[in-house]
Amino acid sequence: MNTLVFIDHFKGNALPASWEAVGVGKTLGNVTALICGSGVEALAKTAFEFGVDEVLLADDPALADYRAEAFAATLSKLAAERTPDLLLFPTTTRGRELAGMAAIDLKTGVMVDVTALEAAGDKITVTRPIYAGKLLTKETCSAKPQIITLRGRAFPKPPQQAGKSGTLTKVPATAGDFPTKVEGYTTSESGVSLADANVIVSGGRGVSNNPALTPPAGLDEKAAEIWRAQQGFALVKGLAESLGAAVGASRAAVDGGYISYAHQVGQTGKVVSPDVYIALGISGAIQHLAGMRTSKVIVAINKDPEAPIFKLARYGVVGDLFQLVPALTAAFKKKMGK
Amino acid sequence: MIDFEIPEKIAGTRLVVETVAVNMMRPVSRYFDEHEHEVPWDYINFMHTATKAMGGASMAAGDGKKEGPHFGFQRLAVMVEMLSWGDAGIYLDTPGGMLGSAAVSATGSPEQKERFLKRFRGDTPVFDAMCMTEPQCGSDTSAIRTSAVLDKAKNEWVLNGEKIFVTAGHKAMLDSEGFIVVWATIDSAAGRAGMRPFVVEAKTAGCQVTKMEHKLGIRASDTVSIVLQDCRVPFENILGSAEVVTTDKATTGFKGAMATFDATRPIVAAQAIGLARATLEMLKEMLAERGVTIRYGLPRQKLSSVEKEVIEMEIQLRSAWWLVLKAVWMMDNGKPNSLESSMSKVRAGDVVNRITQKAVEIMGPIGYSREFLLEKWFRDAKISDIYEGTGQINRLVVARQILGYRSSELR
Amino acid sequence: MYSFEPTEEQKMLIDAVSRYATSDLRTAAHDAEENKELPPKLISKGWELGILQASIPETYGGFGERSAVTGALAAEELACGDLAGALAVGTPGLFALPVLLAGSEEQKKQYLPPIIAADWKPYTAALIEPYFDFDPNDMKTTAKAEGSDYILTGEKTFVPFADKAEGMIVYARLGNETKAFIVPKGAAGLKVGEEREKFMGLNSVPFFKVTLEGVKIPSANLLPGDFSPVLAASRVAIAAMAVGVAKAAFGYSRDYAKDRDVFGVKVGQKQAIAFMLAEMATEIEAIRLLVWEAGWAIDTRKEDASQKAYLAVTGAIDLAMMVTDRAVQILGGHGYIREHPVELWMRNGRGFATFTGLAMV
Amino acid sequence: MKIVVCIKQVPDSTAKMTVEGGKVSWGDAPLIMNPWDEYAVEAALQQKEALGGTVTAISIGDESTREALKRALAMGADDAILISDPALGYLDTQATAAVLAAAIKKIGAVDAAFFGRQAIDADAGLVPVQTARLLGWPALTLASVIKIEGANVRVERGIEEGRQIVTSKLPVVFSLTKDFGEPRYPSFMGIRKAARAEIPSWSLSGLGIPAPVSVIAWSEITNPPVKEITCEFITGASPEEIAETLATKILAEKVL
Repeated sequence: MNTLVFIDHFKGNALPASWEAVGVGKTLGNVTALICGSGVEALAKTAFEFGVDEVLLADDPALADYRAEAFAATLSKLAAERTPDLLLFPTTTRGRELAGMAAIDLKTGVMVDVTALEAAGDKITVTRPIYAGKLLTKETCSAKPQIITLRGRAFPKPPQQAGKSGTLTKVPATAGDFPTKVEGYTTSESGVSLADANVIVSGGRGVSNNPALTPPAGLDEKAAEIWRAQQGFALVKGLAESLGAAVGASRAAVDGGYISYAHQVGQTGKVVSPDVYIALGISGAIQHLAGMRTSKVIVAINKDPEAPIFKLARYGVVGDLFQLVPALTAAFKKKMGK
Repeated sequence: MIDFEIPEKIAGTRLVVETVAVNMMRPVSRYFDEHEHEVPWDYINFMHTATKAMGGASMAAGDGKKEGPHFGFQRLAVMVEMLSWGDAGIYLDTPGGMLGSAAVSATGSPEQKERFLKRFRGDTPVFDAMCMTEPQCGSDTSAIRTSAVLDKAKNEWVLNGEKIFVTAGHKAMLDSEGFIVVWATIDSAAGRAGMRPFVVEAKTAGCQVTKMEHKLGIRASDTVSIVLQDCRVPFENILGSAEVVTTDKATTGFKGAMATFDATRPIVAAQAIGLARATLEMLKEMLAERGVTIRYGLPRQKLSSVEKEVIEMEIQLRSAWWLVLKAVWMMDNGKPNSLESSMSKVRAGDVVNRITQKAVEIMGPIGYSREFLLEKWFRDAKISDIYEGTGQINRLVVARQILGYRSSELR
Repeated sequence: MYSFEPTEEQKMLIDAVSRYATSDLRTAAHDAEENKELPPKLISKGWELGILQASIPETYGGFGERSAVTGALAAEELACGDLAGALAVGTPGLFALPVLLAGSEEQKKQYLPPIIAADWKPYTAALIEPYFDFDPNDMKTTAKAEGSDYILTGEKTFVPFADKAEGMIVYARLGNETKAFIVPKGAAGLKVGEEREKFMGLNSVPFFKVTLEGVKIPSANLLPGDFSPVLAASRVAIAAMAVGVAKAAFGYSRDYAKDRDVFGVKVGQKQAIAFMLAEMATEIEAIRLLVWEAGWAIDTRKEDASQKAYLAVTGAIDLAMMVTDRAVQILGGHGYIREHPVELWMRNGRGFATFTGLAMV
Repeated sequence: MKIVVCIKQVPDSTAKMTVEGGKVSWGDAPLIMNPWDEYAVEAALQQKEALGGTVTAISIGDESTREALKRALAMGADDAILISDPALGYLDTQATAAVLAAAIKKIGAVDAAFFGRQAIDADAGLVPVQTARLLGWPALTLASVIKIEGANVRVERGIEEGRQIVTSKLPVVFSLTKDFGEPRYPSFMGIRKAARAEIPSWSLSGLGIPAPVSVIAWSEITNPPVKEITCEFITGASPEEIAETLATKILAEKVL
């Protein structure tokens, strides 16, 4: 089977799910990768190291910023010429919409956000969650080429082999005549928003009392408590950053003045339902649980083994979060290749 | 649209029934209370003629209409309320379909409904009864031991067991060509899934009325024990499917019993309401005769203790009555009503007891005297919190529903 | 013909109000009570639902007809979110509804459109008097005719937003009748207490004492109509709110009982608790019907509507107290701390006793 | 501004979903307007309020779908159109987009079409871009801020790395995220209006298109394996060892 994989990147940094897609493509046969951008030839080298056989490099100033229409035009034209059996995308913002547009251009369909797949000959059956994961469906596509977007981390990332190379083919961009222009980028002040976050790392009152810390001299009791809490929340934020996660907090932490209300999870804060919810130093008052109990995987670190949060948690650690959180941050950084 | 107006058709019926209550029930109330086990045939014969004349045969059979709004259970509740206002004991002697028919209506096939219910349209009054309680089990109906075994050769069910506290059982089986509906298990290993209702007609061999109870109240109504000894009924007398499906979900048999309760509990609650209304009205009349009128609209601080009591009773009574009507209205409109049905029973049982007790208390020696009916109503009232599921059982049913618990989770 | 089902339109309306009540009012209630202020934006958002506006006919700038049943449905949902928020959102109605129900055609045309057209504005009413035996039909505040004017004298309490009121309805005894008078902002002799009144609950709504020291108003400011329909309407609305508070407390304590472990099972699996909850649910359902009946009696102009409203409000006040008390009991120690809302609901629920006869709409 | 907002009716987000006999069931949970679409309606109404014009809500479905359209009307949409045809059963995203694009063309002179980011039933999130592609319009997806001046559009849209600021020209397709801001509640007036509104129904022949062909088939729907929520306590000799084990387990859940 011939597979064309779209390598999603931001300013030359590929999203890891792109390589996972390459890995899936390799299990099915030959992999051609499409890299669109400007000054991104270095990515081609990485692609070869992950096992890509041929890279189609559309390197053009018109593709410097991602614009769906320009990327889709280039992609659809190449797909039409090369007739791959399968187009693979990571399920990212860009990957999802390009897949959708390519399907229209190529008169086929998209199997989106797939978590498992099996191939029989050149016919692929995928499994994907629907109704927010309450159900699973198997899906097939009766048209060609088959287009699939793969959920990040649902498939293993292939090993990277330094120095491995392949065929590099430069292709022209087909930017088309679309009025859309990218003016710039901002990062929101509070990082990832709670509402849309797939992963949330939350801190509770427990993060404020690290006995190992000595506050600077001259602080009164309340200021010292907040200083301690801020040190604690720095750990929470560190872990959140390593996971691309949003930062949440319990009501106790918000009321304590450790962090702003915008971060409060719970009945009187935001009700969230992320894929992963990591509760640090949160005992699990009913109001808090009401705001996050539908999270798919709940992880709790708390020093009290009787804390109610453990009743909802898939994984729990009873211990000192001030030691565990830095270690966990390091472990994720290592494993997620950041 | 939310509407509390009594439908015209029901209002007409109510008027007729009120006449009966005033003229044929109240005057003989005391007599039949003091002559337990005598049968008020005058009332019975009149009611039979009257219901026939009005075109209705079985009270519980619904209105039989295919289209348009249904009123059957609403009309029944209104009638029962009014009859019970007349006399709660004599009301229980009303001929025509009662609880047994309700079971047939709720769970029987069209053929069964025709076969068993047509007798109520005949020339003489006919009674039915429901046999649920057994000596070792009351409200825990899933513990029923009476068995039904299919004799395949003869295609007959063979029933064995003892039923107690059968209301109107004597009249159904001995005084008329009626029937009883007997709850029995066809597979004791299957628990609730094996429970089925069977129709046993009067004069069936092996079915014997063995005892008439002496009671605290509702003495005009007979309460009997019935023994089934190798009592054979045709295969077609089973209500619902003869298949036992023992999956967790498909406890059809037991659900049949519960569906019957959904229909009958509000009716029993209506009986309680009628009695409570009678009491409250009489109390207010007696107070008025002694110069005490209730000053509605005043702040509580300005009310007398008796006024407060009466206003409280009135609130209890009216709100309970609407619960009853809502439950039967849901029944008529095909809405699942087991929550409302049990709620209405809980509430009405509480209310009638509170009101009758308070009325006797407020009226002092007059309340306690057998010269007046308040003391009788106080005794009659108690049954409302007992039969068709005690207050506790109905609280359990309500609690399970509001908490989303199965019976195994909330015992 | 009996029916216990709201219309499709009413159902949509219940849904809209309930969403506002649970996601806005409920979430803001705790902090509002502690900070003694409801965020003005929150009140505006509730006002924009148009509950009052929909009670006023188009002739007077509204877009509907008054229905006491619809009003009761909305009031129950609002109060289920937060009683204080419900009262705040409804405060302009304290002025508008008496005008609608007892005002002359001229008064309706003059006063209603500006209230309806504008954003939420503090139009209010002064009814309750600071005496234990306060009786709306036998007031101590009096009105005396003097030429073409009336002179109002007396003391009022529990007047919401009186400090900033754009206009105020004052109820007073004229002869042997209770009558409503429109008292304009800044009328001479109208004294609003300098400090807010302090109550056990409902602290997020600013209530004031109001003293009328011979307030002179033109006779055109007397609402000519009877007080009794106004009283009946307000009683139904209060009763519906009491049901709403009870519903909130029941729902919260039921969820708690299902969540809290005790002796290896959930609290709710204990009959002692389960029966309490069953009785709470039953009582709520029953009294709700009584309230609907009273609303229906008003809408269909039944003669005994006043008496029905009286019975409904009396029953509902007891209901609110019984259910909130039990909710606190079911939560045990957690019920007593202010992190859970049930203690607030119990404090607010007791407030209804003060409202007996109060024209809160 | 002539604005179209495309909405879908879905089972309530709190519904317990089960599969019985291969069919999806949501018990007696109500059908509601797709929650994401409420943001689309809100955004559409805000543009109308700022610039004038009309908002038309459209939806594909059976008669029950009128409820979702009524909600849009109650929120403030000017009119609503139901697209209903016996030939429109299960539709994949391409087929859905084809019908919506045809409807938008038939409405005519539309300046912008608003969508929620995805529907909470199929969770595909493809229909907005695919409709845009069929119309030949730019797709400005996952918008959190929208500013329109004349024919010029400026949006901030969410991407993995933060927000991208993009300009374009009408007509365009927008899809909205929660960051746009809370959708309004229907007002009493809106509800009254909605209750009385006549919602026309358009069939495929009315749209002048043949029945669209779906190429994606759902061959087997299943309940996900039941997860026991018993907490697995991770222990180890050192914080690092615990962290290593924990990270491995979390990643093995394949949800990150």
